[in-house]
Formats: sequence, C-alpha cells, structure tokens
Amino acid sequence: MAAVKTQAPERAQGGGIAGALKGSLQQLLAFASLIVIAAFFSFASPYFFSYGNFTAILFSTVVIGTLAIGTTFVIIAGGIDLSIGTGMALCAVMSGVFLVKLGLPLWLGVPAAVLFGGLIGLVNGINVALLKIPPFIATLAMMLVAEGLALVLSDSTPIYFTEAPGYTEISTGNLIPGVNFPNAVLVLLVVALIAGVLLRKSVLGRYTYSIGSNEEATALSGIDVRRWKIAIYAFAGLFIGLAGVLISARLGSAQPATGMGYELQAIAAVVIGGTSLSGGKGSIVGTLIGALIISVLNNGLQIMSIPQEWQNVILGCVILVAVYTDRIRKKEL
Amino acid sequence: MAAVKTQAPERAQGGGIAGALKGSLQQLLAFASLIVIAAFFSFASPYFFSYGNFTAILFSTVVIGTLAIGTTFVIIAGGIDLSIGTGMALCAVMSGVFLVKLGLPLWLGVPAAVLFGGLIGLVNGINVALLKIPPFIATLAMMLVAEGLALVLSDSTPIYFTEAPGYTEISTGNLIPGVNFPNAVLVLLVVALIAGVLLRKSVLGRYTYSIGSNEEATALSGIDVRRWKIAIYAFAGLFIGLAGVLISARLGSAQPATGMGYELQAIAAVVIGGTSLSGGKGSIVGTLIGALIISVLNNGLQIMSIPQEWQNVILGCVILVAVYTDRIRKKEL
Amino acid sequence: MTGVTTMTEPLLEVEGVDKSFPGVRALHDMRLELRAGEVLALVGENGAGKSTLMKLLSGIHTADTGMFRLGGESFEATSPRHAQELGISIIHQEFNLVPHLTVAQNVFIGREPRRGRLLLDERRLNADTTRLLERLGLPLDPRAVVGELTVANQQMVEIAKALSYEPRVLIMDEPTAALNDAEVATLHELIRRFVLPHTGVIYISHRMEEIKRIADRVTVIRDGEYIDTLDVASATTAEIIALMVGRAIDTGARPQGVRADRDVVLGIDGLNTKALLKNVTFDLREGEILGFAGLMGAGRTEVGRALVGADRIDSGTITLHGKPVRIGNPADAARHGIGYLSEDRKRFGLLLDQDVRANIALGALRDQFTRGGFVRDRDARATAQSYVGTLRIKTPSLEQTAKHLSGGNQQKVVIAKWLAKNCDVLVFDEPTRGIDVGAKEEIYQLLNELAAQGKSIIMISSELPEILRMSHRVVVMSEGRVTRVLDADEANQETIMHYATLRPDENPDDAAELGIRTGS
Amino acid sequence: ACGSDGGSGGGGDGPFIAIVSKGFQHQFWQAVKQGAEEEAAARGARVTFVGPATEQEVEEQMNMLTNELAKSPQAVGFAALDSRAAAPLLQQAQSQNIPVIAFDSGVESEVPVTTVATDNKAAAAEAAKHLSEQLGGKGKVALVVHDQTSRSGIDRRDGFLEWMKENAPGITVLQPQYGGGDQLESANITKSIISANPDLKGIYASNEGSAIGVIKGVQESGRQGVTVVGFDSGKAQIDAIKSGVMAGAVTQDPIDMGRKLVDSAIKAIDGEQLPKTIDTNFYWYDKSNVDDPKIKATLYE
Ligand SMILES: Nc1ncnc2c1ncn2[C@@H]1O[C@H](COP(=O)(O)OP(=O)(O)OP(=O)(O)O)[C@@H](O)[C@H]1O
Ligand SMILES: Nc1ncnc2c1ncn2[C@@H]1O[C@H](COP(=O)(O)OP(=O)(O)OP(=O)(O)O)[C@@H](O)[C@H]1O
Ligand SMILES: [Mg+2]
Ligand SMILES: [Mg+2]
Repeated sequence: MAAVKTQAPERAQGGGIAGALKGSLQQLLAFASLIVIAAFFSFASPYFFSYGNFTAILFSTVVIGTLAIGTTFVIIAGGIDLSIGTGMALCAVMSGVFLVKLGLPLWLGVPAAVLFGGLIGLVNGINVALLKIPPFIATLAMMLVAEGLALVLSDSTPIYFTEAPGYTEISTGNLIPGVNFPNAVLVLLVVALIAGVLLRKSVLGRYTYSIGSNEEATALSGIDVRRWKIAIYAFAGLFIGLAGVLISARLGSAQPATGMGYELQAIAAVVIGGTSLSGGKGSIVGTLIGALIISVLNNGLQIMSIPQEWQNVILGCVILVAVYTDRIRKKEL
Repeated sequence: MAAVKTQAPERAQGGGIAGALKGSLQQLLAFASLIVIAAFFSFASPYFFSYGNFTAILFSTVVIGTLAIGTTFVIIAGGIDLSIGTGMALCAVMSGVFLVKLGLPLWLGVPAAVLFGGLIGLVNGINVALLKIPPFIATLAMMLVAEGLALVLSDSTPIYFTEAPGYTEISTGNLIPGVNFPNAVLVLLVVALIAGVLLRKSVLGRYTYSIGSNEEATALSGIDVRRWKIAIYAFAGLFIGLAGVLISARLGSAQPATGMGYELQAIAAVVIGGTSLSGGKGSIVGTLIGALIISVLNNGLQIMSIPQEWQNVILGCVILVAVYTDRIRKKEL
Repeated sequence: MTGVTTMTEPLLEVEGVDKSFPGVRALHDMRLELRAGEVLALVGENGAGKSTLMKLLSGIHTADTGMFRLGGESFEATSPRHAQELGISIIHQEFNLVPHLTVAQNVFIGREPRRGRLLLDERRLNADTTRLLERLGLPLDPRAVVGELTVANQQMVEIAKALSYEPRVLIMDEPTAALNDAEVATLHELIRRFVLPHTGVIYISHRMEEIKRIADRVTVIRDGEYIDTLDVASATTAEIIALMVGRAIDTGARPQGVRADRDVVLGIDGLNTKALLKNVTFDLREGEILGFAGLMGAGRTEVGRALVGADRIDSGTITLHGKPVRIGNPADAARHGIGYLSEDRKRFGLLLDQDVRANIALGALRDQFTRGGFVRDRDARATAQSYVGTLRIKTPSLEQTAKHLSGGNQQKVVIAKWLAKNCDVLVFDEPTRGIDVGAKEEIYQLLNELAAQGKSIIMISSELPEILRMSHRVVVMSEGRVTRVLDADEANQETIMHYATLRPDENPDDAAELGIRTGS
Repeated sequence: ACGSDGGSGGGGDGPFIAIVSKGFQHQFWQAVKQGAEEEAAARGARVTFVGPATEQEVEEQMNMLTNELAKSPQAVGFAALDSRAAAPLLQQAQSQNIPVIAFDSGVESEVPVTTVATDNKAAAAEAAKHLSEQLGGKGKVALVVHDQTSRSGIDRRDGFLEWMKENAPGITVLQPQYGGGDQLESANITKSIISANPDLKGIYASNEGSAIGVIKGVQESGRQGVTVVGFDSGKAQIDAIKSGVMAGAVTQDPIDMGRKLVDSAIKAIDGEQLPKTIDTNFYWYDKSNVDDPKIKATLYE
C-alpha cells in the first residue's frame, strides 16, 4: 500500500532556514552514496585517490554535467529532452562554422554557438508548448534533425579549431595559474551555481516547478504557461550550446557524429540525482551528484581494471543500490 | 490554452459499439498518416510500391514492433522500459547458449529464451514495484547489466546457429508455401493480436490501464498494485525474449552488441502510435502503426536515394508533422 | 430524521486511538461508537482528524496505538481490500476513481466478472452496473468514461462503487461537498434505504442542516480529540457548532439589495460554447457579489471557465469597464484582473507536491513577490503567513506539502492564493467546498470586505443557503441558459428552484415562459 | 530542403552501384565514400552509399541491404558487419544477377565476385611491431579499442595482441578497454588507465576516434613518456604525429578502397573476370614519412 503511504514532506524549493537545512541534509545524504562509492574505490585501488585522478573525474563530468543541468529544468517542468546529445554535436559544428568557416572572433563566435543551442531549445519549446506535441516526440524529432544537420553542415568531416587560437583553452586551459585545474570544470561549476540560483530563486525557476507540479492549475492561476514553457526549453537549450562549445574545445575539433547517446546519460544523471521524471521536483545539486556518481563509477571500475564487459554489469547494480538506499534513507527522515 | 481545455473524450478501451467505432475511427486517422506517407513514396519512387518492398518493410518492422508491443503495456501502466534493447541482445545470446552451447532442441530452447525475457521483465518489475525504484532508473540499470551480461555470456563473439538447424526458419522461413512472406512477420501479427486482446479484454490489460490512469485509486480499490505491476513488467519481458529470438533467427547469429538503441526506437513507435507516456492511454494497433510509420519512412527515404545525412532531418520533420496533424484531427472529432 | 434507533448494540467501536504524521499529531485518544442501524454524523473543524480516523478504519493508514472492534470482535484493517472484506466500505473525501476507465469498470474494479481466469466479461460488467445503478436510482451511463463526468457525477460513481460492496459499515467522507440540494436528497434517500438493523453509516459533513436531516447521533471532535456525542433529535445546531469550534460563531445577516447605482464592471453578452452554453448574458457590477445557482450540469462552471478563457467561446462578447476584451486564456484574464477559482481543487487548483507558501504565492508571484526576476521569499512568506492566520489554515508550517493538508485546509490555501492576487473580478466556483462552518463565516466576511472595497465577485455555489446569504443578485441557470437574474429581495429557495428546473428544450411551456423558441 | 532524386555522386545514366558500408559517419567511411564517388564520377557511374550509425547495428545493415536491392542496382558493394547474417540477401542478389563486391572485410560466401579489403590483423600487427620497436621490446602497454564485437574491432585487437604475444615477450599488455570509437569516452578511459598504471609505456588505439581520444587523454593527464600508436588518419592524428605526440599510425588507404570498389563493380557489370581478392594496402606512417606524397595520398584530413 505504499502508493498511498504517508510520505515525509519533501521539499521542492527554498524558503525558511529549517527547510533549507532539511533540504540540504537530504542532498547530503544523496552525497553520501557518492562518498561511499569514492571511499570504496580509494581502498580498492591505490591509484584512485589522487589529485590528478580527481581532476580527471571532474573533467570527464563536464559535458554530461552541463547537458544534465539544462535538462534538469526541462524535466522539473514535466518535459523531457532527447535532443541534447545530437543537439550538442550540432552546436559544436556551428561553433566550427562560426569560428573557422566564417572566421568570427572568439568573443562573438562562442556566444553565437551557445545561443544556437538556445535556438534548438526554442524550437523544441514551440513544438511542445504551441503545437502541443508531446515532449518525447518533439525532442526525438529534433534529435534526428540535429543529427542530420550536424553532418550536413560539417560535410560529415570534423572541423578543426587550429585556426581559432585560444578556443581549446576554454576547456583545457588553466585559469588558475600553476594549478592543473581545467577551465571546463570551472565553467561547469559556475554555470551550475547560476542555474541553481535561477532554479530556486528566479521566477523562471518557480514557474518551472509549478508547471511540472500541475500545469493546469498553474495556467488557471493566470500564468502564461505556453510562454514560460518555451522560455524553459530555450533556456535549457543554452546548455546544449555550452556543452557543444566545451566538448569541441576539449577535443580541438567539432565532431559531427559525437553526441548520440549523451542524452540518455544526461537524463540518467538527472534522475539519479533525485529529480522526478513526472515533474515538479528536483535540484541542480542533485543533478551534479548524479553526474558525479556515474563518472566516479566509470573511472573507478576502469582504474580497478575490471574487465569491461563486467563494468556495465557492476555499474547497473551499483546505480540500483545507490538509488535504493537513498530512497530508504529519505523515508527515514 | 489547451492545457486546461476540457478534453475531447478519448476512449481508452472497449465497451459499446459507438465507442468502439469512435475508437477505431481515431486509429484509422492515425493510420491515415501512414497511408499518406506510403502514397507519397509510391509516387516518388518506382521501387517503393511492390510486393517485395512491402514484405521488406514488414520484415524490418518485426523486431522493433515486437519490442514496442511489450513496451506498450509498460507505458500504459505509467512505466518505461529502457532495458528492452540490450535485454533483447541478452535473450538472443541466451537462445544461443540454450540451443548451441547446451544443445537443447528447438521446442525447448526457444521457449526458454522467451521466458528468459520474462525473467528480465520480472526483475524490472520487482525493482519498480517492490523496491520502489523509479522505472527509468530501474530499467536503465537493467539495460547496463544486460549489455554486460550479453558480452560476458557470449565471450563477446557472435554465437552462430548453424548447429541448430531450423532455427533461422523462425524468422526467415515461409510458412505459407510458395508465398514469399517471412514467418517473422506472421509471428509479429499473431503476437500483436494476442497482445491486443489481452490488453482490451483481460484482467491484466484492465489493471494495466487502471494503474497507469490512477495508481493510487487502483490501490485503494483493493487491487494488489505491486503484484500486478510485476506481472505487467514480466509479461512485457516475454516480448524482449521473443524479439531476441526473432532477431537472432533473422541474422543466423546472436549478436551480443546489437540491441542498444532499439529501446528508443521502440518507445518512439509506442508514443507515435498515440500511447501517452503519462500512462492510462494507448493501444496495440496504434503501436503497430507507429512502428510502421518509422519503417516506411526509413525504407522510403532510402529507396528514394536521399543522401543519408538528410534522411534523419526529413525523418524528424515528418514525424513532427505526422504527430501534429494527428493531434489536430483528433481534436476535431 | 430516521427513526431506527431501537437497536443499540455497538457495530463499530474505536478506543484510545493515536495517530501522528511528521510534525502533526492528527489523533489523540480518539473514541467513537457506531451503533447498528444508525447514521452517525462525525463533525469537526477542518483538520480536526475526521478523514484520518476514517483512513485508519479503512486500512489506508495504521494507527500508532488503539483498539478497533467490529461487531464486538477486535480488528485492524491492514489494507483497503482487507477493510472491504471485513465489510467496511468508504467513500473518500477526494475521489479515488480511475479517470480513463468507464463507470462500470470503476464500480467493479478488482471484482470484474470474468470468462475463464483471464478474460473479462464486459457485457456482464455493464449489465451488472446497469442493474446496480437502477437499483440505486442513479442516472449514469455505465459506459461513460469517468474522467469526462462532472464532479457531481463522479461522486455518484463513488457512491455506487461503495454500495456495490454491500458493506456493514459505510463511511462517507463529505459525500455532499460537490452536490446540490436535489442530489443531496437523492443521496439521503439512498442512505435511508441502506441503513438496516445490521448496518451503519458514518457520515462526515460540514453542512449542519444535512446532519439534522439524516443522522441519528453526532460525534464531535476537535484538534484530534474526542469531545462529545449527542442525539441529533435533542441537540441544536448552535450547540453542535459550539462544541466543534470551541467558541461562538456569529452568522451574519443577508446583504442589502441590489447595487444598481454601481458601475458595470464586466458585461457578458450572448455567450455560446460548443459544449453547453446558449446565449448567456448578464452583467457584474462593482462591489457586487453575484451568486450563480442551478442544478448539476446547468453550466455554471462552464460560464466561469469560458469567462477566463479556460474553455473556448464560440460566440459572444465580454466587455470590461465598457470596452470589449479578448480573453484567449487564463493568462489574458489575469492581465485584465480576472481570477478564477476552480471547483476541482485537486486537478485545477493546487500544486499538490509543493508547499503551502508556494501555492499561496503562485498567482501573485510576479506582481508582488518579485524584484528583477527574482523571488523575494520573505514577502511571499509574510503574505502566506497572514492568510494562514486569517483563514485559520491548519498546517504545521508554511513548508508543509499541500497534499498532506486536510481537504478543507487545501481549499483554504486555494482561496488564499486568489485573495493574495488582488484581482478586480473574482470568479469563485464552489469556494467553500469542504470548509467547516467556522471558517465559512470567515470567508464570507472576507468576501464581503472585498466587495466593500469595490471588487466584484461571481460566486458559483450549489448550497442555496450560501447563495441566499451572500448574493446581491442571483443568476439562475438551467441547461446552459440563464433562466433568470433575481434581485436579493426576490431570491428565495422556491423562486430559485423554479427557474433552476425550467427545461426549455423539452418543455414548450418552459420555453414560452422564458420567451425563447426552441427546436426546429 | 533536401537533395532530390539523385544518389550521392556521379553522372546520370551510367551503371548504378549501391554501396552498403559498415558505417557512415566515421571519417574512415567518409573517405571510402569519397573514393567511390570520385571513381564513379570519372567512369560515368552512379553510386549510393549508406551504412548504419554504429558497427553494432547488424540488423539495420540487413534492412539497408534489402532496401538497396529493391532498387535493382547493377552492382552492390557490401562491407558486412556479420557476413553470415547477409547470406540470404546475398543469395537474393545472385538470383537477381546483381554482382556483389565485398569490401573492407571478407564475406564468408561464394556470392561476392571479389573482395576489396585490407588485412586488418596484419595492419594491427604492423602497429604492434612499431610500438614494440619504439619501446625497445619491453614495458607495459594498453589498448583502447573501438569495439569489442565487430569484425574490425576484433581483428585490430587480436592482430595486435597476437603479434605482441609471439614477438615481444618483454611487453606486458593490459586488458583491452573499449571506448566505442567515441573520442570523449576514449579520452576518459585513457586517463583512467594512466592513473592506474604509473609505469605505462605505450597505448595503441584501434581507430581514428579512439586515437583522438587517446591523444587527448595523454595530453590532459600531463604524463610524459607514453608512446601512442594509432590507426586510420584524420587531421587530429596527422597533427599529433607531426608534433610528436603520437609515434605513428597505420592507415588503410580508404580512398583507394573506395576507388577499387567502384572499379571492380564496373568491371563486374561489364562481365570481366576479377581476382578473388583485391588487396588495398596499409601503410605505417610516422613523422618521417607523413609528408611523403605516396603516403600523403592515402591519408584523409
Ligand atoms: N498524510 C499526511 N501527512 C501529514 N499530515 C497529515 C496527513 N494527512 C493528514 N494530515 C494532518 O492531519 C490533520 C488531520 O487531517 P484530516 O484530513 O483528518 O482532517 P479532517 O478532519 O478530515 O479535515 P477536513 O474537514 O478539512 O477534511 C491535519 O492537520 C492534516 O494536516
Ligand atoms: N471537465 C469536464 N469534462 C467534460 N465535460 C465537462 C467537464 N466539466 C463540465 N462538463 C460538461 O459540461 C456540462 C456543464 O457542467 P458544469 O460543471 O458547467 O455545470 P455546473 O452548473 O457547474 O454544475 P456542477 O458543477 O454542479 O456539476 C456538464 O453536463 C458536463 O457534461
Ligand atoms: Mg477530511
Ligand atoms: Mg460546477
């Protein structure tokens, strides 16, 4: 009868010190899963616990993390976005088109590529909110379109950024001099912070929760749900663009075919982070933790030299256990 | 403000001749999209409209169609199943293990492989219903586990069925003598019929709708929702097993890595066919139409020799338009 | 008043029951005794613990401590099915229907007639349901999809479903909140037929006059504790209310007549909708409370929804302060200062998973609680807190999730949302649904204050006393038409019922009385 | 807004050759396509070129081959992901009198009139040999392979492993890791391997995507003294070789493969007898010969 069992009050968003404390306690508990996993690997392998490996893990979280942050908004609003993977590839290609083919300077080309992601999101938003196409289909269609366009626009060849000096610094450079800490990670942290604040404190964020919680009630409360939905998708699209920039800056090239499959990983990070696919609930911190859980597991299993066919088996089981124990702890709260 | 519109009455299932008529009229309209697309290709290419090509299209629908039928149950019940693709690969491998490695006879090995799919579904069901892990995560974990196990059990090499004579006949043989009509298509039609009847007329089907429509109310009506959810996932799992048999019989080998990605296509077929991802609504006929729309598009675009990078772009656009017009027509009803 | 009070042995007994939720002690040392052959009313303020107690009896929650006896034997219902098997059937305060299934499929859910083990016998299911509905005298189509029924009809389905179990104990948690007088009468008739020497009914309601009509005894609870049980025959309404709220309630007087002097704020002219409305015309004046009366399905809700753009208008004009306006969706309406409170709080009113503050602040968020695109939570909190005070919303904190509030308190939250929004025109559809007597008075007072400030209010209500008590004028509707607009001094039970039951489409005399041509 | 009727290349009324490849999006296949289109244009033929998105999509490739056969081409070029799976379709082609030219890897069937292919195993052995030479025959090496089930993945892995086993007793080979040919994933895998093996001396990457990933991974880890050898070409690898980050790579000359494929197809259509196999060469290239015109012609950017 758990379907109707009384649940401990779960907090969707800010307000109140006691509330905030309770909220962050839950986040901490989700964080605990991560710590346990990391602790395990630290004991299991002498190579896991090192500064170099930690930055490697963080670096490997950047792309999925960025995509997952944008998707968190969409999912909290009750939607889904399957176009983020190939959309990212398309944005990477657009970045190449802007910087290499059109020769725009960095300060113009990079924001343009990010905005192009916003455009992808905008189209998704229009399809979902105005044409009322279910998000799954609307973004699936966009996934196919973006996949194709990335190939068309790049002529199915990678675009190299050798002629755009400084571009790769966006991901691989070290802003903090002397410390080996890739810029991409800094970017991820900064946008996560911004996204977190917007989600909790801005009107956009509040309506994201409201729409996901009860779209009809939100509309009847006099809120222009269509407009806000479009805004949410477009905003989330910016992260597609950013991910496109970050991945192409890391690889030094825009790879038109690299993107498919990232959507599932990003959505998985969001969901493991406690955001509900039925909308109305979730957080950016959770999403980051979800993304980290995946990368730590991937990294740790490889470091331990587990045969790769077993890695997926273990990964699957650990995700199950982590989510399960997390649920149990939340209930006990 | 359609978000708060009183909806045009949509009928979830049987009861009443008028109702049935109205229901099938809607199906017919979804069917109309398919017809329009097929008609277009018939004019656009001289190769499209032929018996050979039609059986080719049907044949290419078999695997996705079979997976989609099972998934229809899960989605109507408000769940999702991401494990169907790699699960299918695992079942194909198991079929190879049973028939080739253990040398079981066909009549034993094939049902065993199908039941193994049921076992995958059962585990999914237990994770979702008893451990209360969200379906997306539970089946994502299973997707990873199945992917790994398929490689482990097959030693990462295809298992060939040369030593299981008659096995490939399951897919490629022609039961109707003299007519070139692959058995696999017959199998699909038969299981679709059975699934359709079960969905509309059986207790399992009724509770599938009921749980997806309002799980809490169903539970409060004294129905053991957990048990039925497990049953639904396990039942849907049988189609994973069947798909594993059909694909390996078609290829003559169990390909341990052929499966990832099928889940998205199958879910797309279900959703294009009008089943709502939020549960409570859907039909097998719709799913078949959805699956056919995808295969006809794939086939037609290739037959027309559209450059491959454009095929996806067009595919995406056509799916959008088809679903959009379908929604418009439904509203007018 | 039914007369079957001769049987006195207890059918159902509850003793020393405690139940706590996180942060809330819902019940403490609760007692209850239902005798065989009686209707026992259970009353108490919103959040007193009535529904919680019933959920313990019907196996949804388990008690922390306490004793339950049915027919002298102790029991503890572990699941809804178990409770049904014991003979306890419940109609919940919130619907528990499966919207995509038909009436018949809902009524017999879990007990479907089958052919063999696996297949369903749909024909027998429909036949059984038809028979049941006929026996109960409920005019429902067994094949209708439940999600498309009106709230009132959904309530009827719930009732049919509960009675189909042929229970010994029937629990009804505010079954009449969505019903109007005629339907209430039907329901009471059903209850009287149901009560036999070996059965009993627990009846929860906030409508005192109903309790006097149907119940034999009434048990009063307050703040989760047992207060007293009275014989209805000898107790007065005032007595019961006093026990309930623990303070005196002052029921105010009727407002004074028309306000012909005031400006017309909103003009509705010749409104038609595909679904129902025909040539609906009326106007709303500044500072006026305009009551909307009518039977179930008369179209009052539809007027409200059409007015704010929630449903599509086929023809007709809406003028605001004399200027025609186009309202395509509720957001347009909100921009024009028109707000709509839905009759269905769960579907159209609340963000169930969000907290009380978020719900109250939702409508006014951008106008009042935002600076530079960011929400000023302190302001939102302060406003929410003040409404929690004035409306006596019983909640452990502003951070309580809406779905954990009692039904009446949820309704108050929705009302607070609209009061906070500060609209010029408020359309309130069944605003006091499920609200206790005390709080009702407070809401009435608030509405009167708003009107005094010059706001205009449309109040749709199925409770005639409420309509009569509050309205400056009353619009009576039947079959999608406005059959009459009554001034406060003309409005009384009889005239309203007369105009509410005109059937111009079926009865030429009625058509003539309304001066409309019908048919071909 | 799409290309209308025509195939991807070539003139209108010449023979129509349908090519079903193992892939489509990867540079390697794009280079094959380029070679095929160039040859077709030169010979007045028309080609279409399709292939599944990944080398795991065996069934999808069968559907593609079916669809191409439906267009009644004069010849079919086919790179089988799983050669036995295609047997019935190859029979069908034969019965339709459509000559089939296998390419990239052999097809276990009598149907193909010839096979235009490189020996992947031998090419991988070449890479192993060069890596071993660079390391002086000892040390620990890792493999980042693009796929564990496809023919090319298996051959390029096993060719490497077998050569090492037989010829380089001093070299320890770690468990192969698989990155799906995805640059990012391969980079992440590489960094994990480097973290876990402080004494790692060399890494072998089995295709272009893996190679780019490995280069990135090595660069990002900051580790010095790891010798990288790769496979295929592409600008990133060529640059890495020129700058010394990468020791060298094996290229299969995919453009030539595409040319020879179309050439053979046209010959087959004309009824010419063809040898059983047509070898397209592979070459080891490194800093010393990367600008050699003969090598340069086999590389794509
Ligand atoms: N699931 C729950 N979680 C937390 N608190 C709850 C839950 N259910 C009820 N409560 C609290 O228990 C108290 C009693 O609620 P209950 O629903 O029994 O009131 P009620 O008497 O039925 O009120 P109403 O007349 O408004 O329906 C309320 O304070 C309510 O907030
Ligand atoms: N959500 C809905 N979905 C479908 N039809 C509806 C819905 N709401 C109302 N209707 C239809 O509109 C008609 C008018 O109902 P409406 O709710 O407007 O009447 P009402 O006068 O408000 O009565 P009450 O609310 O007491 O049922 C009903 O006959 C019903 O069939
Ligand atoms: Mg209650
Ligand atoms: Mg109403």
